[in-house]
Amino acid sequence: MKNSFVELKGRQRAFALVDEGTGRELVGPEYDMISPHLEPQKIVPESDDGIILLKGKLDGKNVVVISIEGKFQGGGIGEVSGAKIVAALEKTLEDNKKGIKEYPIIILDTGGVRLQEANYGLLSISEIQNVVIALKKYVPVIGLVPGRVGSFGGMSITSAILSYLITTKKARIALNGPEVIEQEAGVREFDSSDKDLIWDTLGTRQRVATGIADEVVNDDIKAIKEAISKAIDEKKDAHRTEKADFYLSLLDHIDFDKPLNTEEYRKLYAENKTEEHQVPEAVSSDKPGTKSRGRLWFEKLTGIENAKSEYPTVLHAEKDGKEYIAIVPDENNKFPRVRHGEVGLQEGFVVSKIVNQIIEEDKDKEVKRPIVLVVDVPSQAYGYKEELIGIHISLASAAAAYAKARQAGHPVIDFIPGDAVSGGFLAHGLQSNRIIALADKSITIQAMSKASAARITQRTIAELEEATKHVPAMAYDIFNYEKLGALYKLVHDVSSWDANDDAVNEIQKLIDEAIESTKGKPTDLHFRYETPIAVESGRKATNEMRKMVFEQWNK
Amino acid sequence: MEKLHFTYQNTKTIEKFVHVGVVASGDLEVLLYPADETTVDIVTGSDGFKEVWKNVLNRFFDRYSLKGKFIIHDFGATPGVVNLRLTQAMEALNDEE
Amino acid sequence: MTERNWHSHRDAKNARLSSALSLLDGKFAKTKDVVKVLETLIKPGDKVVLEGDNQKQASFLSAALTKVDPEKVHDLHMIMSSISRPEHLDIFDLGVASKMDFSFAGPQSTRVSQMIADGTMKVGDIHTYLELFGRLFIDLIPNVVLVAADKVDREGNLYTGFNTEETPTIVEAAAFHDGIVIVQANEVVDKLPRIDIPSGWVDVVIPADKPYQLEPLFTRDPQAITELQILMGMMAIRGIYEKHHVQTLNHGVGFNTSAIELLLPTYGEQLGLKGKICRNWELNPTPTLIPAIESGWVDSIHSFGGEVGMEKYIAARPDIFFVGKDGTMRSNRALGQVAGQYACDMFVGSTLQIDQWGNSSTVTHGRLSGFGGAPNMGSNPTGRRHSTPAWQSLKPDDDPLAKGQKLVVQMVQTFGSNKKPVFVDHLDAEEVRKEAKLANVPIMIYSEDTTHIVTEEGIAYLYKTDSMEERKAAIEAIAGVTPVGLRSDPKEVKKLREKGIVALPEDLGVRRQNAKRSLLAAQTMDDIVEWSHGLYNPPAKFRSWS
Amino acid sequence: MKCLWLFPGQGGQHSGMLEEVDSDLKKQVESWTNVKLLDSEEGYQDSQQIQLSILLLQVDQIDKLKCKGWKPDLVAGHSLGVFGAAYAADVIDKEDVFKLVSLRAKLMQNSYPSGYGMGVVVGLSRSEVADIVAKVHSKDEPVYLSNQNSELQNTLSGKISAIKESLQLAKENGASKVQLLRVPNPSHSPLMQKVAARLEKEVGPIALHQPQCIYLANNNGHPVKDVNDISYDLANNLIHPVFWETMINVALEYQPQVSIEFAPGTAFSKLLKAKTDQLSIITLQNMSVDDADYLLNKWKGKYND
Repeated sequence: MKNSFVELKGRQRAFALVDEGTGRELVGPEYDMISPHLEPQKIVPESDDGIILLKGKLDGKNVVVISIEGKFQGGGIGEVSGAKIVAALEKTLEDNKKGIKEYPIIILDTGGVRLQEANYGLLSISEIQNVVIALKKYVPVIGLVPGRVGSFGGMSITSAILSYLITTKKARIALNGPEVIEQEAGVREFDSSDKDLIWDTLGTRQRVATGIADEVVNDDIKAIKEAISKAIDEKKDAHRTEKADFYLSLLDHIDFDKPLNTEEYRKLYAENKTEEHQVPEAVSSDKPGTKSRGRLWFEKLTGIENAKSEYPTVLHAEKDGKEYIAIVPDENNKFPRVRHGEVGLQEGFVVSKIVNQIIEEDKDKEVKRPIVLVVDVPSQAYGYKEELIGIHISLASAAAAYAKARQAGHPVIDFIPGDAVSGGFLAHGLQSNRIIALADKSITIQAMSKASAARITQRTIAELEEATKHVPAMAYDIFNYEKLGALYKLVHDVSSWDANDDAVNEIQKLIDEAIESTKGKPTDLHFRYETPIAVESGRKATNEMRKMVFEQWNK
Repeated sequence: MEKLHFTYQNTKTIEKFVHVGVVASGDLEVLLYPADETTVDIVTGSDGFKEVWKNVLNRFFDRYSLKGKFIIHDFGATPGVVNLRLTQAMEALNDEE
Repeated sequence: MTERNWHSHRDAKNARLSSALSLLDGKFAKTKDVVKVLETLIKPGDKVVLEGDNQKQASFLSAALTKVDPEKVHDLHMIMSSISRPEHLDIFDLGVASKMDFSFAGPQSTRVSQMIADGTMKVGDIHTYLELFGRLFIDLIPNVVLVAADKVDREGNLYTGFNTEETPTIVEAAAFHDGIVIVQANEVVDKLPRIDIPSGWVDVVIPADKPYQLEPLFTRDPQAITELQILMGMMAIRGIYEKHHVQTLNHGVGFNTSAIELLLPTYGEQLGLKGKICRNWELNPTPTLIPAIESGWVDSIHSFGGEVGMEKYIAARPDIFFVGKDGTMRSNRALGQVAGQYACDMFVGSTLQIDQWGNSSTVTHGRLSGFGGAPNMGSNPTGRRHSTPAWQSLKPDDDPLAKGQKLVVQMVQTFGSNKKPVFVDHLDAEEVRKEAKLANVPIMIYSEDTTHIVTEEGIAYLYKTDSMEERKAAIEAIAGVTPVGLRSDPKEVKKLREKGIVALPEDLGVRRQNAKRSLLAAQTMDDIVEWSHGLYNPPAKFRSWS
Repeated sequence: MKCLWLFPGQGGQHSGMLEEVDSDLKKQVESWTNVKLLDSEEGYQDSQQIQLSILLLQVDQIDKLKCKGWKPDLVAGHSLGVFGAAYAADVIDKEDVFKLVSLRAKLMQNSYPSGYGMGVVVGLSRSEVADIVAKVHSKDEPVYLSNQNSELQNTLSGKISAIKESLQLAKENGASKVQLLRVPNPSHSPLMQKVAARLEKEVGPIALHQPQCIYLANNNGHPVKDVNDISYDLANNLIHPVFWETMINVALEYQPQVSIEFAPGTAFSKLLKAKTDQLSIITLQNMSVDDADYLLNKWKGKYND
């Protein structure tokens, strides 16, 4: 008889993966390290904040198991839970650097960002992704999506970054859940009541056939352990975020105005031939592109008028030894879901091409070229085909490229004159070592639109707005965002739509200062934990959790 | 959400920390620490059930007079599920490590 | 003095059939003529049985009955084991029918309540299945019966196959007392797989426009089984099945019993109970029993009715089920009810309310549902004289003439899904009797018949109690924090535990921490399909998406 | 495909909700009733604005759906929602229904200038609440058990002081939530007798038609098919509780496959979801009529065998 893994709760799952008697839980429930952000919103917390951290052995190998409890708040990642994961992965990295082999295993049963701690969730997830990328140089980072919740949202972007993804057929994997797509793009885009359609599209059979997951195993503890152990032994790596040319070639052959079903897509995927794609710099033109804050500032900062690019939504150019990259709207784009500046399939892959090329070009240079991200992304693209093809891989490719660049020594600097929302921000912005933002009321910075967040968390918009008053991470504005402590600088005398010469000069200066500030500093994302605001309040719970994990790491 | 606090005069000393349950819909977690006084601190997602909680705890402690500090995070469990988790915690006290 | 006409019924029947001759080709009428046929053959005031149980419905005929002219056909006295479809009541709105005798009205219980209250429907009695079937041969002998068959041959022989259920009983009551038998058939064929009802009993056959409605009523998705149900199942297996050596039994429908079925191959196996308990069943073919069957627990199963999706599996397991030479099961509700009441040592069921004395009912305010077969299965047949260990084990040892007793087990959680107490001082049924002016309080299972109650707190062995006071105390001890349970005195509980009248999990050696979903032999419908070697084919609404 | 149409009453109105409404229809309504519909927060402080705007929104959606060939098999309206329901069942003509509701709103507004209203009790059964009301109610302190919104959610109507006392008692007796509602009338209680009598007079001369589908009546939860029963409900539902729970239970016994909840609001869809998984549910608050049409066409194949 089979011994179900899926039926187990998060803690039992973690213990089930390690050899009998070898598991040791770190920062367990007895420490009652609850999220400080839930009770103010009248939500019941959990003593482990939904993350179970275990050190133990699997077939004699040292493993670190991170198990997300899908039953608590849908497995959403908040500040405390995120910090727990990051701290554990950082210690694992440290040990591996020291030559102590330790293999991280992440059990993903998660809706992604915990919407009740929205901006903390985004920060945490970007930090998880950063460490995963660093770790992959030493050991494979194995992901397991057993199912019930499955893997959604920002953690699906993470799943694409992991070395190898094992699933059961009880799981689904996607960036945006069908309900959110229905809310954002209408029921004709994705009917969230159509379970057949959902499972046919997001279920793991389709996912494994189209490169989104690597292996479907039976829902049986033994089978799952064997699969993980084998993946570690064989150092499996799907290199999922290194397939930009493959996907760009695929996208060349798909007509986004026509329907595409799962079967047709499987065939396209199987027959796709990878062609090399080039992404030349943006050039001046006589026709203005679709207006946006991002485009405005990109053009001002690079001096390119009416910037035009082969990929109309992605602009990049080198100016004064700095590489500027922006994702911009294009009202006539052939991908309907990115026409307002959303980060879609093509955008992520194109950005990853640009960034990886810079890394490659500067490979042997002592001083690495700074990369400046002009951030104005209203969200990721919400669409059926986006999910079918796997938009999270695209976003992951961009995020991974930025993280690699930073880890290689490139200063990666955000300049935020526009929106910074959700998966769009994770792909294009959150892997930077310094964030500069304008103190402008027009800026939205969040994990999900109010309408969707209300629908998913089953609250009214009024209740949601009430919550933002108590919890800064729930808010949608840059002023509350500053309270989280992640900003390098909030610029008060420049407004988003007014890029006059003085303003541009000031921003240029700040960017240079920010670049300067990274010199001789670690290439990780710790800056965010160490600003005065972060230490005082913004990341207090993060820092506490980090301390506890570090203390308990070697008992 | 509502926070409730109860104290009891219980007799049976406990030796170790135990934890059962999960804060899932219709479920709860119970944290039980050794302590000299018996206190029960509850955070519950369902308002208006103070009387029911009191009844559940009275009945439980009538049968198992455990002395310790209880912390309960409840996500709308029925009295039956609450009693299940409490009695599971009681059982876990007797488990070998 | 003129001699009495001793065959007036036969004459009347012949007269009716003659007047319908123009509509008939032999026994066969055309689909489109169904309304005319009914208008011709049914007379005002007739007693009419309309086949409708909780699974299979003569839906073509019931729809046709709503279209007859109430000028021609009115004031019918309907006799139905189950009021399931809206048109079963629409005929009362239309004036076609005015009186009803029935057993079960779950799917239409609100409207039934309304119609009784406003006088649209007069109720004869709310019966148990066996009472209703029995009365078809005593004082509710039908003038016309409307039934459903899968297939009919050119002679008018019927094949009812898997879902034979109560068709033979209904037909027999009419066919041998000059009632008219009208059959809707899914299909007319040259040769039947087997004959379930001979053509000689049949008067009129009408091919239906579409197959009769069939509901997978007894299927429970294991995905929805909770830890509390598993705990209760573990207690029942230890504290009742094992303790009383129960070999022959009937399970009511529900998640509690599904949990037990799925615990047999795991928990039951651990206890070494295979072959010792649960061997012979009267039961609808519930998919959740498949793992136990496949693991060798079950010797035989006789069924009241079929269950959608189980056809192929049953055909492949003729050693276990009652299967014709043609390979399909034959069910029979009347014989099943007899077997369930008389031949089984135990009935396990559930309910919505139990009162302080131990009476239980599923009738609540505004919903007059009736009980179907539960009161048959859930009562002690006092004429029984089995020598089985289970029956004997309930025999009091202080009376030389004492006899055994049937185990009637109620399994409930102390609070319902609406967070309202299941244990109450007074059943809603008491009020409902007044509102609906019923002769009897609609109690499903009487206290005196109830031998055990299982809740998440423990088991009350009611059969061991000496007095009503003790019985009440035993119920209070396991009634949780319901108003009834709150009266429980801890000292009294201790005494009852010592006397073995109340058992908590620890008294039974049941570890609550083991009550986990992973203990179920199947956790999803997919798992059941796998256990069945792909022979079970779950209906669409039970598809597990994966 | 059997379809249940649900029409909410007051409560869900919000500024901007009439944006998608056919502008000609809106103009027509304004000229029929002599009320300029503001569709703003300030506007929705006024009972007539609320009632007319909700009805307009519903009638507009009904017209659009019918234009696409959809019609109901069952209609159920809650309080004000009965008018949308009656219109959807082809019982009352457009002009008549707006004029009637306009008058109804005005009468209600003037009936109890202050001191009267409604409250809600969650977590107690109807009979438990009835016991509490019986304890508090008196001639000087009238309070009545009014709407039955769901098994464990019932409202009270009457004098505010008596409602408050009842709510307090309910809380002490285990209600999980009690709340005074922002309703300025003791609706759905005998205290509305005067308004109902006047409405009865007004409904009299209106030419009403036999319903084209089953209509679930507020005043007793019965399924009715006769125009006289509906006429009674339209005029008199204010003096009876709305037996919503019963209406829905009855509606479900007719075994519909699809439900459509008209705007504004989503509460009834949520209640239905909690009750049954055998229903495909459309909530027009969350989607356009075109989207609903897309879903209905998609489901038609599934349900018409």
